[in-house]
Amino acid sequence: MEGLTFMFMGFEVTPVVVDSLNRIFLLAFTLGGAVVLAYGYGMTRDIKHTLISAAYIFAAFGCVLAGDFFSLLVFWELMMVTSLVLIVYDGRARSFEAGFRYLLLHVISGVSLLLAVIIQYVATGDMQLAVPVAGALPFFMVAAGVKGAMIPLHVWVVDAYSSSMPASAVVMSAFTTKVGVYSVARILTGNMAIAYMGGAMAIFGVTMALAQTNLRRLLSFHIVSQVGYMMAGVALGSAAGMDGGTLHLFNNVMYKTLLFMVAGSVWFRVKSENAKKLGGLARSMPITFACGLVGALSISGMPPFNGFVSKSMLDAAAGAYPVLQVMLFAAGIGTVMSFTKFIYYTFLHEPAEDHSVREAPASLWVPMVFLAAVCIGTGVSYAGLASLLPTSTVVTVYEAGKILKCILVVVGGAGLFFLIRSLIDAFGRWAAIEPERFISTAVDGVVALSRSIMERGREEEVQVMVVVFALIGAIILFW
Amino acid sequence: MQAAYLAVIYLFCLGLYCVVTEKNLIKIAMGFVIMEAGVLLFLVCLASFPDGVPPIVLEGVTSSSMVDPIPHALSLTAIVIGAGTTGYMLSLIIRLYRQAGTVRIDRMGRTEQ
Amino acid sequence: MTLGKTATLAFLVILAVLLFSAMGALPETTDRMEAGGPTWHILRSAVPDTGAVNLVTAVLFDYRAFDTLGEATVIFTAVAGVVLVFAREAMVLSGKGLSPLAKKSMDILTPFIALLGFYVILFGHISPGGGFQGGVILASWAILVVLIYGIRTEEDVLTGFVKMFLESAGALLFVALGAVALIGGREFLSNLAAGFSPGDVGSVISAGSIPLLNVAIGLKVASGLAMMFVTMSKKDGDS
Amino acid sequence: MIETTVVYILLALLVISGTAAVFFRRVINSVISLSVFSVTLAAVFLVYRAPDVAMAEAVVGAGLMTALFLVTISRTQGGDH
Amino acid sequence: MTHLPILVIIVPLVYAFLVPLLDLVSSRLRTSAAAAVAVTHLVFSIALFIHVFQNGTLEYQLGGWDSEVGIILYIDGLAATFAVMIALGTALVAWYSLDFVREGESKYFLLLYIASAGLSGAVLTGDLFNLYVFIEIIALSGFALVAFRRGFRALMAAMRYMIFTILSSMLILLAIAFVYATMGTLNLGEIAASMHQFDPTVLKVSAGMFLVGVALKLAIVPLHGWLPATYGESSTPVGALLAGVGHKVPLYILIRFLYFFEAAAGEQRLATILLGIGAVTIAFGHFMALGQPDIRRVLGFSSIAHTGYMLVGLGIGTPFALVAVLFHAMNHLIVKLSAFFSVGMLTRGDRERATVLDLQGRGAASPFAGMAFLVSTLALIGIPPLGAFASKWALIMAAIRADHIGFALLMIAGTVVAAVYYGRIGKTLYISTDDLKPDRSWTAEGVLYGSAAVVCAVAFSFALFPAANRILDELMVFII
Repeated sequence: MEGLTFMFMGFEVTPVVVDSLNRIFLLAFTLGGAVVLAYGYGMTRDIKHTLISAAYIFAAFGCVLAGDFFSLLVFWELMMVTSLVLIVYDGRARSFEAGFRYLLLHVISGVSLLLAVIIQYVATGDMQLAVPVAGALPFFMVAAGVKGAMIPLHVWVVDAYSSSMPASAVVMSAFTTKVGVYSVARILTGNMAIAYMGGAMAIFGVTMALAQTNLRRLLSFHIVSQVGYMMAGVALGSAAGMDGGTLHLFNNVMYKTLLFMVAGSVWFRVKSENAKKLGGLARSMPITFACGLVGALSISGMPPFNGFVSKSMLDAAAGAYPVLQVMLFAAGIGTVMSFTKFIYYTFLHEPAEDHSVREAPASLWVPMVFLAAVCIGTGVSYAGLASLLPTSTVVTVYEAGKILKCILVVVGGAGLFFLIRSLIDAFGRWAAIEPERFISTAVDGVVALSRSIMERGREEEVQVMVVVFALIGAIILFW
Repeated sequence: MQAAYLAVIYLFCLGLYCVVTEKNLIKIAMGFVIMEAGVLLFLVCLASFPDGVPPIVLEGVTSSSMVDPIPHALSLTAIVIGAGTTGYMLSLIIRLYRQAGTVRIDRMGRTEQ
Repeated sequence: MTLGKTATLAFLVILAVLLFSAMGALPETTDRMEAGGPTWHILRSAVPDTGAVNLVTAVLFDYRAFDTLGEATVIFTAVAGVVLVFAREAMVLSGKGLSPLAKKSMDILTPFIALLGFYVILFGHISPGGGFQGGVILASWAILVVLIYGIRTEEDVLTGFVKMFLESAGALLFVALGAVALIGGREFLSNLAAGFSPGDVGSVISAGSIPLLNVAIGLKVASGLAMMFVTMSKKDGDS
Repeated sequence: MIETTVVYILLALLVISGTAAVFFRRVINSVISLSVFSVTLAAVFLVYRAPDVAMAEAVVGAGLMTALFLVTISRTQGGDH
Repeated sequence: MTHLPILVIIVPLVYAFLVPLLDLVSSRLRTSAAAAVAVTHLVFSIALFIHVFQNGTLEYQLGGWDSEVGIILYIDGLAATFAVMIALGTALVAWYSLDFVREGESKYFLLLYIASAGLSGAVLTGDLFNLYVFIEIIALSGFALVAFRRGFRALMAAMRYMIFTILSSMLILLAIAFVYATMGTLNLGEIAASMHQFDPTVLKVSAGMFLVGVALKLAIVPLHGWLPATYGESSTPVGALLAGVGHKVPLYILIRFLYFFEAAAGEQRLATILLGIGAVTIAFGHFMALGQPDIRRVLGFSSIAHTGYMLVGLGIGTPFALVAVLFHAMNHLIVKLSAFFSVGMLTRGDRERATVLDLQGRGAASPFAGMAFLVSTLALIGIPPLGAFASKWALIMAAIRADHIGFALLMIAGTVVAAVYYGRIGKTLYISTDDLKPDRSWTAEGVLYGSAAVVCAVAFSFALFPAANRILDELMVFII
């Protein structure tokens, strides 16, 4: 790959490369980045927060632009640090707990990427982004798995995005996991294991999302599910899959950011994220409601919104693998159901307590409306966008069959939701566990163990006696 | 192999034993002194040989009959260093006694908690 | 006999055996000395090299004078450490001391001790002894004064300030003598090569800078050790 | 061969006094036998043709060290507890 | 002929001798002189480094006596590198100490500079017994500095430190006696040249004693008993000096005497030994660091772990691994200094013990110190582009090149554990507590900002300075 190149630490580094694969990512990140920065500033009115967000987005760009493993690694870590700062920005104990777990998982990701890169470098002798050697493959998968929220490493997504302040969640929701997808598309493509993992993530995500009442937890689980779609696509490695996955990523950045913004705006006015406590906001916050509706329909793959296009492409790409196809289809239904829940509880059904709130301020709804417009626009005419895709194959998705199928899915899903609502609530009460707590518990256990050992070994006598033993030991060792 | 080497080994091990097993800091200091004495004896012994003469040039003394002066110099330096170290250690012991009321390191450990 | 002691004993026996076998394998002293190396050279040409008759002093203050500087530094550090450890305490000096008889005998003893100390220092290069031994003898004078007269008298005779000054002065004198060579473009601590006169071998004024270095070390060691002892033996209020 | 006998006697004395210094119950006794130890060591050095070392060991071990140990003991109420 | 080598040792020494006299004049003069001397020391060391780098290995014959009879200072690339590291470290510590020293504590600088002279001497000398003398100088000044704070716990720590260190000195002295009894010379070069003379028994015994003596000073598990208390209880600059600078001299001795141990154990066996104890040291250090309540103790245990990294590097034994070890030693020096300094700033000097809970919310209260601490911890974890990342990268690459994938994994795991305990500390530092107001009570912060800033800058520069590796490579050419 050609690009800006210079020598660093003994080998040549290519921090900037633009090619057919990452241009669509760049477009998505540019649009999404601009919008979330505006929204985040509008929400916090805190330039420092905006600057850190900018640094974080810069790091995300770096990861996507990186032309070799070393710069990928550097930006990977930089993104970890900046996003960590974003998570703990508000300094609440809850954010710090989440941030600590985030740090733990992402340090694992970072170091395994480090190890993988070094193995790759020692094996191949250069830093070019290439198919990993056998020794490096598992570490690459761990690294990409944490960033890409593969099960069971997805814990941090829900944890961090629901615990941190809404502005940070909005900023981060668009990038970290997408970088994971990018690394898969760039390095691990053509790996069926990851493809099926993607399908599993899609189903698992929506299932868990159905159970959530906290809006941001619901959306976070949907990140897992959506990333599953993309993983499935890009991991297939076929031209159609690559295109579908990347296009879905672009669309997802649009509508998922939009939905997070909706949740953020609701929180901004109502100061509550609990779906059960909200309700009836459609009247008081019409614009937010409209944007939420657009987002929900897009993510549900309702024509003519953009989600429909990419989902249809993915559906076509998965055609060769019926199991995967079924997985994605089922996930689609789940998506519809959970977003019916989202929209219904937030905006439509009778409020538990009445919220006499005004519409979100312009600084918040302008970005939302913009994104909503993008969702519709790229849905109606996607040809221009499709020409930017890696293999830029323009498939026609507006066929009667596909349209009908998707509409059926949406309507059916919505109906199904209202049919089995009580069942879902029961499931929600059952599935309200927070797995991330286990991480903290485990860490505390290890720390306690270490501390107890420290309390033991205090006696000088033992320590000095060790010297004599070591003396003999050393001489024996030499013998 | 000179007879004194046995004494060297004994003294070194004796001092080490004292340092390891004693709880009384003053005794530990003594253990160090004894260990060092062992090493000094070793140095002086490996300098000397039967019917050698002290390394001082007088008339009628051939250079080949004099014992090795270098280990003497080394042991002199070692003595000085040992004196300084032991003196400092003893002063530290006095200070510790002032605060803990004991010179036994195990009891001090308890005071520390 | 606790388990720890038994285990230590057992391991020490092993260590003793190992040391024994090692010492048994050492070469004969005479062989080592004949094999060349520093000893061989020193035994033959120390007197023309350094002008010192006492080869130990020659080694200590000329061939390996740098070690001696380090040794002086160690004493300096130890004294500083002791003073630091005992700093900031309410000092109540005990003035009593021993019986008049002891004091009388001490008065008689004093000049002899001083004489012995200075003799050992000054004749270090032509007879056994040297700056260090003489310094300790001088320090023992201070110790005796403390024991017999009590600290207050000792402090009157030789205040801590004087001792501290003498110590620093001795150390600096040593370094200065070493640095003289630098001016002549010779290496640090050079003796005859740096133009110190060898004098006539065997007399007091000979062996170039060695007697001076002896004096420096003597000053430093005497004042330093005296300071250490006095500081340690000061009684304080609470105990 | 009178000399070797002297050496053996001195070494024996050295070992005994050292052992005593370690195993005496009361620290004061240990200090006394330690000074004996130093004097003996100086004598041994003398026998081994090391007058300088012997002199240093005598003034330091028997003189200075003993004095410092005694001071320490007097400052720690016997140094036994 | 240049006098730089001896000047590097003598300049701080003379200052130390002068301190009592300077104090009579004025404490201000003493302090300013301290700064001047620190700078001079650093300049001389760098000049020496450049001289060696250009003209190759340098021998300085003290007293004009050649290596045959006298003591020589032997400065090759390794020694020059370590000399610069030591001068830099002590200069930063001295800078930090300028305001830390209060009235009537004139002895502090005396001891600090004696320590610095001893450290420089220990790496520059080419004579075995002279090395022992310098080790003793370092040890004694170390005891006095640890006891400097004069609290009971500090005195206890000093005593513990003392017992272990004197033991190691005794062992080293006996080993030296053995070497002289065999060789009849004390010159390192000649000893290295005529290793074959050694009777195997003598060699094994003396090498074993020497190794244990060095391992005690290097706090290799299980001989680490003195380290946590010493780092935890001594005052901040002293802890920084011991952890950052003092820690490097035994490492240097270990590297310098590798041939000695190789001759004793055989190359293969020695590699196994080093790798084994290195692995144990890494695991133990990181694991124990988890449970420490006191930040300085955490840093102490992390030093133990990093010693393990370096041991593994030495065990791998390829030239590249040796480069990596040197590089890691440099970064460790800088990073440890910055970590200790920032902890000192967070605890406002020495007024209180640095338990993690004492520091709750302190990071927000004194932002600069918090940032400095975070930067140094990130460096210790090994986040690019901080210096320690580069050296960790090099170490892991050395391990993988030598097919020691297991050790690479161990280092990686250690990194994760480090992230855990530093993460916990950072969490406590920044968790918002309402009662804590921004706090400027401690006057010295200006100086500390400066020193910590320098440290951070250097920490960065090590990674960002592309020539670092090249220089080290060229160094290795005449180190080996």
